[in-house]
Amino acid sequence: MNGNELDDLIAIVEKICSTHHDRRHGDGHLLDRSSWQALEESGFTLVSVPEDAGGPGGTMQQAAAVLRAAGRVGLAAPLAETMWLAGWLLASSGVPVPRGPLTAAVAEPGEVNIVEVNEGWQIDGVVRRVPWAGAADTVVMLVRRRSDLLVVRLHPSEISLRPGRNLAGEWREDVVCRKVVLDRDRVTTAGPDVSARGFLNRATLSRVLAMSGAAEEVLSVAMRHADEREQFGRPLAKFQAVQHLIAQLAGETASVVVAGQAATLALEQESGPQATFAIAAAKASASESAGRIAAWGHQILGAMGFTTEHALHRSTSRLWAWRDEFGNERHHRLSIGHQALSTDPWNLIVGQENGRAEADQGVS
Amino acid sequence: MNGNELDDLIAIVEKICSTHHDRRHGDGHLLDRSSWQALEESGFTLVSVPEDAGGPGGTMQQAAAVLRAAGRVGLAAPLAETMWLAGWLLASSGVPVPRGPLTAAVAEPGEVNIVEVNEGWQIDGVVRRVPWAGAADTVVMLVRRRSDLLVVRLHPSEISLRPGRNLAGEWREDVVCRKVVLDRDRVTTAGPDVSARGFLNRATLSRVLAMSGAAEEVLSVAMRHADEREQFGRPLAKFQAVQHLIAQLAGETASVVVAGQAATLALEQESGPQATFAIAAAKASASESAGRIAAWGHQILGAMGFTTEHALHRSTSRLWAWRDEFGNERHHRLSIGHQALSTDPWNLIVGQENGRAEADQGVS
Amino acid sequence: MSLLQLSATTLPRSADALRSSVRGFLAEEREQGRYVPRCDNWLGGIDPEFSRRLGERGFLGLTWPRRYGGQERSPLERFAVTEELLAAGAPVAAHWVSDRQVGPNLLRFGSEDQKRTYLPGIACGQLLFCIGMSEPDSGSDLASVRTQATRAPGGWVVNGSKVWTSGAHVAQAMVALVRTTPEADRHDGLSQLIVDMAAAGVQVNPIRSIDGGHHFNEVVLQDVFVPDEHVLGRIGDGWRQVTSELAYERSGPERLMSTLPLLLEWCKRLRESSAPIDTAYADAVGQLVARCWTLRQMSLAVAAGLADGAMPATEAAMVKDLGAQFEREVIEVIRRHIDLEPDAGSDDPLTRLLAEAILHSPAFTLRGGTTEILRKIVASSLGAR
Amino acid sequence: MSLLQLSATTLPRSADALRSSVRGFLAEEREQGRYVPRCDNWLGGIDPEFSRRLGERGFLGLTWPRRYGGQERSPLERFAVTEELLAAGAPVAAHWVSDRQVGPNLLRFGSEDQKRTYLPGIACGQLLFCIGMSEPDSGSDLASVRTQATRAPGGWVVNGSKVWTSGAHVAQAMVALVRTTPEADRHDGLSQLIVDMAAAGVQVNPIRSIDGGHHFNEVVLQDVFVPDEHVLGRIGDGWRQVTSELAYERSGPERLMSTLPLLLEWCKRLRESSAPIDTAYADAVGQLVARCWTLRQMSLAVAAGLADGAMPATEAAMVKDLGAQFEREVIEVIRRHIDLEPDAGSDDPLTRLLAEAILHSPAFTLRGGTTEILRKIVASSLGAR
Repeated sequence: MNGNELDDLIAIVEKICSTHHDRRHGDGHLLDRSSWQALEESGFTLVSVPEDAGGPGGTMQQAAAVLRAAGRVGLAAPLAETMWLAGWLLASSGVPVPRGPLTAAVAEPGEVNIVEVNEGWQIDGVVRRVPWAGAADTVVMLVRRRSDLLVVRLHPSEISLRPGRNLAGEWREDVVCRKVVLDRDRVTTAGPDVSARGFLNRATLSRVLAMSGAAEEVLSVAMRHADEREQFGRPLAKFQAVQHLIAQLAGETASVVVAGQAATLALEQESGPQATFAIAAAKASASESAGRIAAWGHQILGAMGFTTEHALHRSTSRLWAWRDEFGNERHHRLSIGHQALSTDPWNLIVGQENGRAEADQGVS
Repeated sequence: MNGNELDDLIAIVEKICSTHHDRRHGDGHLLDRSSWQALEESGFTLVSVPEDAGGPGGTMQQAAAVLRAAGRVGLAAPLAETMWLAGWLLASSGVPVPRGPLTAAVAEPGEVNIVEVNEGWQIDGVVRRVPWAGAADTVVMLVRRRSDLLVVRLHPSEISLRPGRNLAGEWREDVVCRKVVLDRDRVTTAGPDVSARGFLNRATLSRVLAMSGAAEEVLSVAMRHADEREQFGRPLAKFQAVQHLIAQLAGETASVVVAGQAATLALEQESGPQATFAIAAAKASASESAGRIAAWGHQILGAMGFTTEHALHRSTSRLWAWRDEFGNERHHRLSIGHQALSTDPWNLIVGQENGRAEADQGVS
Repeated sequence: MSLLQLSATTLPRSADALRSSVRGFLAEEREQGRYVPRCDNWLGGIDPEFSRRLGERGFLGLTWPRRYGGQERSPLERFAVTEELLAAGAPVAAHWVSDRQVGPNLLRFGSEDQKRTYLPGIACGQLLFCIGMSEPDSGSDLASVRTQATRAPGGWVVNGSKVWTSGAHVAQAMVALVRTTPEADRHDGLSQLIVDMAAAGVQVNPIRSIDGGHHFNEVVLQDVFVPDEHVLGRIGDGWRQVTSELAYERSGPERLMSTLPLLLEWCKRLRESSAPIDTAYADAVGQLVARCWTLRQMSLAVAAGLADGAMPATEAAMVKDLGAQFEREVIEVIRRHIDLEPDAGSDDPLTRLLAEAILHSPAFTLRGGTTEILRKIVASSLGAR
Repeated sequence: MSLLQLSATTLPRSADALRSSVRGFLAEEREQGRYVPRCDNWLGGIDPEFSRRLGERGFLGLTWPRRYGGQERSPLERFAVTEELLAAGAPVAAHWVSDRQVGPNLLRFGSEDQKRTYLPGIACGQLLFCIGMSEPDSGSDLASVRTQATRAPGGWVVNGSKVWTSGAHVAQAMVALVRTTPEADRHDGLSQLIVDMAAAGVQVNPIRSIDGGHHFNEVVLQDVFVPDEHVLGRIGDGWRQVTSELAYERSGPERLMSTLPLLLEWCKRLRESSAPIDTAYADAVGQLVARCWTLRQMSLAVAAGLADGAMPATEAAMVKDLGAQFEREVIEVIRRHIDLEPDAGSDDPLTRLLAEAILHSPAFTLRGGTTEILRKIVASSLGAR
């Protein structure tokens, strides 16, 4: 699928969401059920989940394009969590993926304890700030037990939630399991391709992709405003200072878009250290850009963008929230820095394993 | 002395330097002897050194104004080192201050070893990057010996120099003493007001003051250029982007000027931790501003400012050099940070000792 | 000659005592659970009861003549009180513009009657004003004001609407910039009127900010009658009055301290932690503290200039421009260093303060003169125009 | 529809082998002491011998047809070679514009004769071109070019002067933008001529940069005769030719890598240190490496677009704008973290590289389109004009 086809895909998802957007419930305060249903009916909630696991199939790049589109419209629903995290975890572990909104989380060591009991499994612990936990039909949890990695499915009745929201009003609750006993079939050994690192990589990348869409939306809102509004008798777009802001906004936006695409390509090629590096670099760079994009967008919009009535804050508040989720720029910089200083930073940047290729003797 | 009188003082020093500036030898590559002599004859090389020590007297604020003026013209001579460091060290320790350019340095613990020998003292060691060492008639060195602090006077014949320059071409040589034997009268116990910390505070502040002058010069060069040059048929100054650069340049410049003044006031009031904090804050802030000021100045000047023929680089290269001398911003930020986290940062900012004053019962 | 006219200064010793007083008051308020420190509280912290208690203790109208309820303190003493209130994140928004702008404006331009009528009420924290300047579509271009005052027997009839009027929903009166001579030049036709918010035809509609708070309002004026004695100064002087106060409005410590409560809370957290201080934290704290010190010195230098009778409008614009950048820098530096996701509903003060600060941050470079306006003023006064 | 047309891509496997080759060559050069890595060496590192050796090994004219001395490699393979030369701080300045701009321009616009005459010489590193665009007083306004070419029998007589012509003192020929139709519109009257630097009337005066180096020149042309066969393409096509190459000129990895040798040297220093890595250093390195990775992906995406026949001039302008900022960021971040005063004469590589980088830094946001020009291009292409 080339760039144009991906653009078409993005346009379709945008169209669905803008047609079905539930304005009453939107704005992040509750799940946007109408958009969700429309997307689900069109098969967009499980892109890249293979058909034998209940999905429509599709490439990672297609899934990435859908997540970018969801970021543009500020979809108030756990699309990344369903398609890209829970769907992937289940499908990779041989479990069919159910319909409906899902979420997923990895339990940090020590956070959640799981033991075998007579009836099946007993799970106990708290996982902090699980995205959309209160909106999910199933919470899929990746838990380590000795040397095993287990995929646990929890239903809303089995957990309690401690409230939490991100700056965009999206649900980020703590999931509390108090000695919950589950049937055997609710716990599966994770598939061979699944790891906590792999989960976090996907989660991190999902926020880069979402930010790339939100950034594009800020750019487009800002451009429209600059075009339509006048000040001192001239359209804003005529002011050199506004032109500079728009150009800078566009540059940073492009950097987030390309970072998301490039990290997706890297993950598509392999899920090892090169992908981990690329995703960390993309998130570090995108999180840094996100703050600038939000600030410049608001600067162009002026006081108007500062009200809940204007659409701008739906994108900027998501940028502010997502830049910190699954590691802010410092978090990823530290890991990149340690990686770069234990090997050759230039090889990391160009994606070259040391000694990957023999010198080409064919030159000249 | 109020602000206007200080401004007059600055104007006089600027006038002297521009009248006598030795263009052949200037530009930092060698000592500007003509300016030096003219300043010395007018009594400006020892401002704030008391009359009984051979100086003309004067307040710290007057000395600070002279250093700012020297920064404006980019005087290629050790004015701060003579007046504000060596002059102060000698005068405070009861030693008459000689005429001619001087320099001074504090030997870090372990760098320089001094022992009593039959004939007097033997001194051995290296002090790194002493400003203008090769141009000074005397190098005054502050050296710790057990619990004593000693002021040592070295003549050019007694030391050897390892070459070094800062980015402005100002001499920054390593001073090497190889078991130099000195007469008794060349070493004096430092006066009670002298400390290594106090010396470094003064040295650090001297660079803030010099930077404040250099920044003003960049601003004034940039304004003149924007006014005179045309592009796309309009004076540069008409472009909003250029106006923004000028305004930002002016703001950062003002911040350096005020920081230098405020730190001078703090040092005038006491030489303890409050002054240390104020000077560190001024240097941290000014060093940060210096890079912006240089960058914006060059941006306004365009390619022209990039040549040795244009005056701009005389100021910008000094900003680049001075921001790193006696601690760059990170050096001072770290000390401020540790200080702020061991006490109340807000009290530090407002210059309030904890519980300095009783509540005023007279209100209302 | 220096291009910039600023001289650093120090606060008088007498300010120390006043500072201690206000610290004592604030400690008492916090102990009694009367307020929780918040960021940007001079916009968001509307608490008329707090303002009243502050007035009772003599912390309002500090520099005004005693005969109008003031304390006849120096502007530099007031500086100390102001910065303490801001550092403490106290809810000072209800009286903020009354004390900062309206009072001084009444003193300079008001009639003796107006002074006697309004100033004592402001000084004791019981009378709250709001200021009606911006209008829909006017953006940064104040001279484009269209609210119309038409001559009527014994006064003026006002029609139009004002937006971004902070605190209009709690204020008893508004100083409104209106057009009194439609055919005149953009600047000459403007005047300031004191509008009774309880008057017939005044309607206040809330504008909700992206933090969910109600700070701003739209004020619709429909055939509102304003008697002649409520004209501030002379008809046609509105523009001069408005622009002359800008140096006061722009250089105050609130222009750099909106996010200081976040910084102080973070420092407290680090200080209370048992872990040794990471150099990265010391570096970050040092960066912010150093810059804050410098900008405060600039703000103080402008205050001293104003106290000496100068009108450092250019320098005030610089302080505001740099100050607003600093307010954002505080957020950006701190959020990078803490491993917390901002959440406005959190019980954890740091998490909550961070969320508040971020959601208020777009306003820092817009209110009281956008970045673009401020830079234009500075460049222009230096000759680039 | 997307506002921006960029798609990330990866280099073909074939680039790996080429990359290894150039690394081997560079290692050999360094081992033999033939060069010392420097910052901004694609401007400052003029070493015709090095260029010749590079040409001998087939690393120049990589994408050109074999019949003109090229290697018929893909532009993405060339990308790998280019970035390796830059990362290594190799002295590539002598041939830089010949290989990057002049060759491709000759291929697109040149006559068959011109191609056969010049391309093989460039590709083997023996023929060095310079480019004469800017003029005194023209600043960023290329269309204001005043160098005049007057018709003469069999050719043109050129009078005027060019400034900021890098490498003119070592070049054998110059592509000069000149005005061939004085009365025409600002753009239509321009043409590009190939000037023999040895021709009578050509005088090269050095312009010394603030780093003390001689990179730039003033080239004075006094009654210089240029035969008709040295007109590039058609008379009057100069503006179109010049602007069409901008995407090539602006998006290359050199637009973000001028200070990379400094970063790599610092990393080496930290890696070789026995002390454990301070978090502050890891943070700083991570910041720069992450940003470099992202901007390289952008540059690569533009290169891929160009290879596919698109003309992503807007995106190229963005890469250059962000790249120049990054080149400065490298300096600022590193200098804060090392306790060294930059000194261009130092024996210590890090101290010297830092000095070089700082002294070259003003040019980053001026050359190849100033920040102001680039932002205008971007905003304008998005509709803000």
